[in-house]
Amino acid sequence: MSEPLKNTLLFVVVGALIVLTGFTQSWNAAILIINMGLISAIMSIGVNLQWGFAGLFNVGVMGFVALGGLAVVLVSTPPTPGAWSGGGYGVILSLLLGAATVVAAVMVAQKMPKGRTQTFAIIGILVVGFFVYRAIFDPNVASIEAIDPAVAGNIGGLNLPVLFAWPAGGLLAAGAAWLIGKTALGLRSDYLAIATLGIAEIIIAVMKNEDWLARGVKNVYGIPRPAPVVGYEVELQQDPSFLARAEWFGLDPVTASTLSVKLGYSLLFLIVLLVLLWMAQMALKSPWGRMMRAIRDNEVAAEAMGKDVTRRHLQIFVLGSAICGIAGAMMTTLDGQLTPGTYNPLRFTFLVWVMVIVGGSGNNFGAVLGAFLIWFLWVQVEPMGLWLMNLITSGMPDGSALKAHLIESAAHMRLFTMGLILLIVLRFSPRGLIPEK
Amino acid sequence: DDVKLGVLFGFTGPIESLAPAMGSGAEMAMAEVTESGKLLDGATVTGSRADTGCIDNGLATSNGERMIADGVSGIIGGDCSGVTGAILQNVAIPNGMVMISPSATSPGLSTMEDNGLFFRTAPSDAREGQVMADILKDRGISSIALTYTNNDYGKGLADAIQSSFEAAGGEVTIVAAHEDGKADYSAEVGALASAGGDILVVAGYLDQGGLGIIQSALDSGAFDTFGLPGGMIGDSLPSNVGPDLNGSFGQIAGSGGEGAEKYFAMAEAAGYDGSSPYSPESYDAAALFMLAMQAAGSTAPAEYGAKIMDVANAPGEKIYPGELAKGLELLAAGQEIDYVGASGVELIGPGESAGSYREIEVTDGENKTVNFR
Amino acid sequence: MSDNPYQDDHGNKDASITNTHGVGSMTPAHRKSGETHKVEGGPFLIGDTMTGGYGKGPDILHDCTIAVDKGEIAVIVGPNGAGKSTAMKAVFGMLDVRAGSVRLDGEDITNLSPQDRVVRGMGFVPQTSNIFTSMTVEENLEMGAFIRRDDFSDTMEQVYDLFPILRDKRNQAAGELSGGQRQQVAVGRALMTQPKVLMLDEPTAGVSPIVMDELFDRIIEVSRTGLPILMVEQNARQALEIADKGYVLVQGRNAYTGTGKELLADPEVRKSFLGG
Amino acid sequence: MDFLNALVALSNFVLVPAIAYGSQLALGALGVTLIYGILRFSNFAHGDTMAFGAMIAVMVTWALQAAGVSLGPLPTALLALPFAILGCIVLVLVTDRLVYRFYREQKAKPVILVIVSMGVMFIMNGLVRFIIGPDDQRFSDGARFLIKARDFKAWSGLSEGLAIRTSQVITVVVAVIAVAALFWFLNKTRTGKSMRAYSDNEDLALLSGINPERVVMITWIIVAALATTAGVLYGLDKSFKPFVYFQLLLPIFASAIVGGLGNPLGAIAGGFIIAFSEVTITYAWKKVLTYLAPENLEPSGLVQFLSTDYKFAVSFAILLIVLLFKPTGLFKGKVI
Amino acid sequence: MIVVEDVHKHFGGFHAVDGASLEIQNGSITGLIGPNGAGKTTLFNVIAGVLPPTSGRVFMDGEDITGLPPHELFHKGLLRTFQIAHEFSSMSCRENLMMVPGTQSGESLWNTWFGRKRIADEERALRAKADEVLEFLTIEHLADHKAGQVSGGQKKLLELGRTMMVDAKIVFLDEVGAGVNRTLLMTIADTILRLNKERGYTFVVIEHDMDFIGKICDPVICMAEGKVLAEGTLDEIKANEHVIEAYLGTGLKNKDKLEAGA
Ligand SMILES: Nc1ncnc2c1ncn2[C@@H]1O[C@H](COP(=O)(O)OP(=O)(O)OP(=O)(O)O)[C@@H](O)[C@H]1O
Ligand SMILES: Nc1ncnc2c1ncn2[C@@H]1O[C@H](COP(=O)(O)OP(=O)(O)OP(=O)(O)O)[C@@H](O)[C@H]1O
Ligand SMILES: [Mg+2]
Ligand SMILES: [Mg+2]
Repeated sequence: MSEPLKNTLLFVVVGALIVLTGFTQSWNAAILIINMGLISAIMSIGVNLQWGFAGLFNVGVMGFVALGGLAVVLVSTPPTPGAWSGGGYGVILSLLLGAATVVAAVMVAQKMPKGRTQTFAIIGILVVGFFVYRAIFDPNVASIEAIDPAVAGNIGGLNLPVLFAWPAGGLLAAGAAWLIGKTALGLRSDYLAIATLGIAEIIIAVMKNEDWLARGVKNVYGIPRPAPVVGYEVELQQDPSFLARAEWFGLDPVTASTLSVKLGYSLLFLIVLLVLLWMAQMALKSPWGRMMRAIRDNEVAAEAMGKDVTRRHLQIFVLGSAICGIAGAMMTTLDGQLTPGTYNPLRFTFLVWVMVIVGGSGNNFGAVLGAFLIWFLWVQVEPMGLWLMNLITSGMPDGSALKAHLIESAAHMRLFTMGLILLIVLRFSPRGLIPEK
Repeated sequence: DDVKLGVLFGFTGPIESLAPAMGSGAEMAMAEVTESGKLLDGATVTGSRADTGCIDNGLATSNGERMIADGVSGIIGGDCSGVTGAILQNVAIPNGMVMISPSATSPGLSTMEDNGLFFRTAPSDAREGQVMADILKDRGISSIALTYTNNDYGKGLADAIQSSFEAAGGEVTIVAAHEDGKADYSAEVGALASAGGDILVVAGYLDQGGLGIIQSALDSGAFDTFGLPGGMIGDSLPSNVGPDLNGSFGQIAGSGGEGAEKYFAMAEAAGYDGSSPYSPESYDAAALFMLAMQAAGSTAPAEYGAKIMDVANAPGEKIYPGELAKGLELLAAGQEIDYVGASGVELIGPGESAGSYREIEVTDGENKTVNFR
Repeated sequence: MSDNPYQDDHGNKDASITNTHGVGSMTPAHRKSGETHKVEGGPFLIGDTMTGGYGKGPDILHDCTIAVDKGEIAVIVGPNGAGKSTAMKAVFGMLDVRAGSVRLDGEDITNLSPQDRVVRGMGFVPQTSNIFTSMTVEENLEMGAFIRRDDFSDTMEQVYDLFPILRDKRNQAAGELSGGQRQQVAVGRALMTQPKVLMLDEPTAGVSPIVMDELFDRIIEVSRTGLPILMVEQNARQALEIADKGYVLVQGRNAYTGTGKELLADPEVRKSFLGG
Repeated sequence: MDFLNALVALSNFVLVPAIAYGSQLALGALGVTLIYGILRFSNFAHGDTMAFGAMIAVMVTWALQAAGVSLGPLPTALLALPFAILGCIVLVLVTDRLVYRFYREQKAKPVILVIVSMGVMFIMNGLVRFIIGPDDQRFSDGARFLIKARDFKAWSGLSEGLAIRTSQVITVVVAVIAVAALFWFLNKTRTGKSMRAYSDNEDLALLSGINPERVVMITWIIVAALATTAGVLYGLDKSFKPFVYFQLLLPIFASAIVGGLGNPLGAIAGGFIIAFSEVTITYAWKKVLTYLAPENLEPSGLVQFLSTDYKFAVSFAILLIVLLFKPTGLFKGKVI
Repeated sequence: MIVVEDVHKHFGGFHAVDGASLEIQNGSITGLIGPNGAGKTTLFNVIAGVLPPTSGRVFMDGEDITGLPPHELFHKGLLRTFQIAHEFSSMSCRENLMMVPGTQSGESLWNTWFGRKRIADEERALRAKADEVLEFLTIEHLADHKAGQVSGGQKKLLELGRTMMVDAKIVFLDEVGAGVNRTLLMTIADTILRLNKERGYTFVVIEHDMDFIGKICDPVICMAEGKVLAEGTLDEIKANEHVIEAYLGTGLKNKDKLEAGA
């Protein structure tokens, strides 16, 4: 079978699985899988850019996705009345001071001659800076968090349309990635993986504990939707023109409204995916892509041939992370809420990795395919597992402990299956379902 | 005919250890009704389980959609407040589906625009904070150290306890979060001990970080007595910690011992731990659905949704666990009922439960109810 | 991207997840030893009309024969990529010999695993990374004697007598030694098994003339103890000068065979392989 | 007297817990570091291997308890430990046979093995929950304390208590024994040296007659033993809960890397550094300073550098600082 | 002209380069020899920007280039090849050459999306140039082969070819000879001479092979223990007692004995 035919066939199979869901379960369920699949595909493209094209092992995807979510709150929610005057500026000031302290310490480390004076200078700057920072930061934060803590207690956002939050999420993630990359990629031996693993946890810790920022673990509910493309079901169900159209399609108002909202999201997500896919493909097939391949093949030689390897690695790390940030912002928009407690590495880092590896690292289309397939399974393995367990246990007497245990454990089949699929693909098609050319 | 109810809990993820007993609770209520044959001309009720992952919005909404597709008439869930919000906004409201959460206690959910579709059998944190402050005052405690599990439940509850207690003139020496499922709590306990206080109030979960904190605090002699909010009340705590816990006290939602004790006995007979957190609330959530359906004479959410408040609150005859058949009969006869259930259900306003509280003290290694509030 | 999909690491260099230090590249043709049988006559060690290649890849050796007899030094020369190292690996059992055979001391050992060949008395010093850099000189020698269960302190003394500098540096990490000293450790390690035949792959690559001479001197001394030596050399002229037997390999085939002197005298060989 | 009180308070809340926690991390990090040094990849499934080993220990302990076997003041789990280690060895060897060996034969790049270990992590994650369920399980018995805080107060007359748990002592003792045995094994025995040789240079090890598969097998056996021991000790000290072991992975990795990946000594040092930094930097020094400071100068605040919410951040900040100044970790160079 | 001024490079307490000073004239082919561990490669790495020196300076045409990273030196016309060929193995030989020039507009991401016309023009020119170089090296038939799959010697030629894609001023060759067959080595020597004559490249060559050095190098610098031991024409060096003692030696001691024994 020729390459393109095989690849098309793979996409058709995954598409068919989703369509089957539509017929056997509901179209709402199917389109929801598509929507999350689209978001996952964007995340996979980001990770694929880093791993597939530059060999950067980012196990902190979760952190960048979460930052994207944070951006949504900071951009699209209304500002909390009184928060800015009541401490917002103070917080910003203290953060700037904190940053200045670090910059000063780094400058001293670079500029001053090495020796004991330098060490004392650095420690001195850091200690003084830390206490000044805390002295301004703490009271201001306390006053922001005191504003109506049950429903607010944060500085709120800019009240802009939520679509602006998507690029903003990318920027926020890119900024964080730049900082991480600057530190970790600059290390003599590369320690990116463990740095990202840790920093992702730190990002989540900050989002959970800094209530002034986005309410921390108290969550932000009711994030606006990207109107007018995506409306509100309840409003649609009362809109006569919509009802008329629904009738024309032969759908009942509830189904029609839920479908229309989901399709609205699908449309937006698809546009983003296509744009990013196009950009990734174009970059890849250009001299830029050739240079990246050269760096991947042999860093030392590429460096000697005038390519600034560290800068290029930083560039691609920032880009990939930004894409994850965009996906994170889109996901938070789809959820309609920011819940920092939901970010967990198994789901947001390792699962995305499974998507990339299963799909085919180094191939953007592979990453997209992997994302859809794995997301489909992530959602559907559980009912399949339950069905399987029911089948296995059908012969057992009711009330037997084993039967109860097996049925109860069906949910854990999901993790198991993901691992199994990863291993099987790695074993028999080590470059993924759609390998790099 | 068959009525399907969705059971949407986090069977995997951080509270995976609580979810099974919650699921069993809900399903026990369904089995009870099915056996009675009294619901709407002898309808059978079956539960359809699905996972929220507790913290996976994407999975939770997908599974929510699947349930709708399955044709459920109501959803018992979600469990963690985060996913509950996501399911509510993205699945329940758009589809006009009624949801009763047994465990999402975040005040944020109360203010959400829910079109009258969202209820919960667990009381919101604000109320519990007040109750706890009262108990602390009555016991003559003047200063507390406070630690909470770092999620919306813990945080909200800690805020409520702190503000109520300080309003009543008490001192909170430190408020420190702890993460559930972490490796080690020495650092937290060290900080709490250093700050000091008459007792340590642990707004956490009894088989999660909360247990770790108490164990570690007792071991190091940092605190002898603990304040135990609802998430910490359960048989496993005294049995796991041992006699050192004697003298600690707290409260848990629940009217009188009667309903709860009955429920625990029923659960024990059915072979699971009814005292596991939110298991009683789950039973009640399922029961409310079926009673409201009976009252409305319909399984359509739009119709029975309005009846939920009616069956849950006075006036009417009080209904306890195991008496669902009686409740159904009364409703069929057109009479009013006041469902009390295992957790002392009382719904106030949109999506909130008022609930009364049992004051608990640990004596001789057992949770003893010493008072009702 | 390599052709083996399992070796495609996308240029990953992340030291926090992968340790690339000392990764091996050799794959034994037989993990478990197969049959051996007696064969009459022939040289002490011979790779006879060997044909084979790496993994499932194409044949690299084509009817290639190399042999060495007791008390001899046999030298293999040839252009880069001719298959010299490959031939050595084939003799040592690191390569699937698809046709032909390997015989040692009157026994067909084609189906033996490399470990068992060590036990039968073959010592091999590979071309690169031929010492344990993080271990001391003495530990390196001990590892050479890994298969021996008897007391090997005598042999160690012999090695120290042969390479006196190593005795001084016995407790130093081998990685800290100079290039020439490292090669001595490498040869010493191979001698520790008390091999019946010693195989060296380019022992003098990249060493200075003075060290090269020193190494050749040592090799000659070792050979005087009666130990047959089979070696690959790029410094072909010097090597052929001390060789009893010479093989010129080209593209996996025997191009010329003769005594060292014959090959040195052959104008064709001189022109094509010895740089005039 | 105040000085003694300060000292006891510090020991009770910082030193003793940090030493115990540090030993647990060190044992975990040793396993990670051995795999890294010899099999050349970071094993993401290590946390779940620990969970698996501990799970078997829990089940055997239950069986022993049910049979009425006990060790007196010591926890029965110690008796179960050898069985658990055996079970865990079987698991890792089967995994190696079914999964990893294939990639070794293909001469796969180490990073492929890292990805493979992710798959194994998912599978073990599911497996453990499938078998024992996700719940918290208690299995410790015997005497809980060596010294109780109250007894100590009564004995010493100080106002601060010092508590030392049996499990803490056992943890430290077992860790010391395990580490000493491992060092002796690696540096003095023939097999141990062959493992170091393999780690140093696979090809040359092969040429010296060392059987690579045997080295790999022994490595897995040691790793399984270490992982089970760490898992059981951790479970005895706290409680057994599958989810927690996955969470332990991060501090374990941090420990191994701070010390210098691949270096056993580093793993131990790293474990203690991470444990101590987590506990001390987020410790509220108020109590200690109150004892030490003169009458009127007692601190008003908590004197806490960072709130405990960020203790994770502390271990990672330390990790990054160490890497910035010593890119290969504290004990660089010698691997294994 | 490269001037190395009193360069030291210490690894911990070990002084790998210990006060080396030397000059490399434009247009020359300078040989760098010395015993193993003399610090040749280390000095070379210091000049090429791979390692920062502990102290000392390096100048190129009067400009201080000490500690500049390799990619910046590349843009100044300082190129290097590697002892073990560092080809880009998954790319074709032509691509190996095409990737070299440093000021390609197609290497900016922005242009890959919005400057596609310009890239296409540049690529055409690059391709022509690469083919020309391949022809010069007599490996034009390998243009579309993956570089990872050509022979070792051809890889070395490809390395040399990369230096021809841009206007290199000075090229550093690290042990081109080690493990390279004699005949091929002489071909490489010829190519080096041609590049030196036809294009005016300056070469610095580390090598242990005296024939090779003799064929192309003038002058020759001998290093020992991190310092420059001697400097001059090859004949001068060969006659230098210190060099003989430290490096060249006096030939095999056992040779006659072997022959006598045989
Ligand atoms: N591990 C391997 N897998 C596949 N092919 C290989 C491997 N090692 C070498 N080859 C190929 O086998 C051929 C012969 O290589 P070999 O190393 O035997 O050459 P050689 O004569 O020793 O050359 P040199 O003088 O450069 O050492 C070459 O084409 C090489 O590319
Ligand atoms: N990164 C390093 N760390 C420690 N020591 C080093 C390092 N690099 C080189 N050395 C030491 O510095 C000395 C000089 O090494 P260098 O590679 O420069 O020698 P060389 O003259 O190129 O020798 P050869 O001819 O063998 O290549 C050697 O003793 C070497 O062990
Ligand atoms: Mg070779
Ligand atoms: Mg060198």
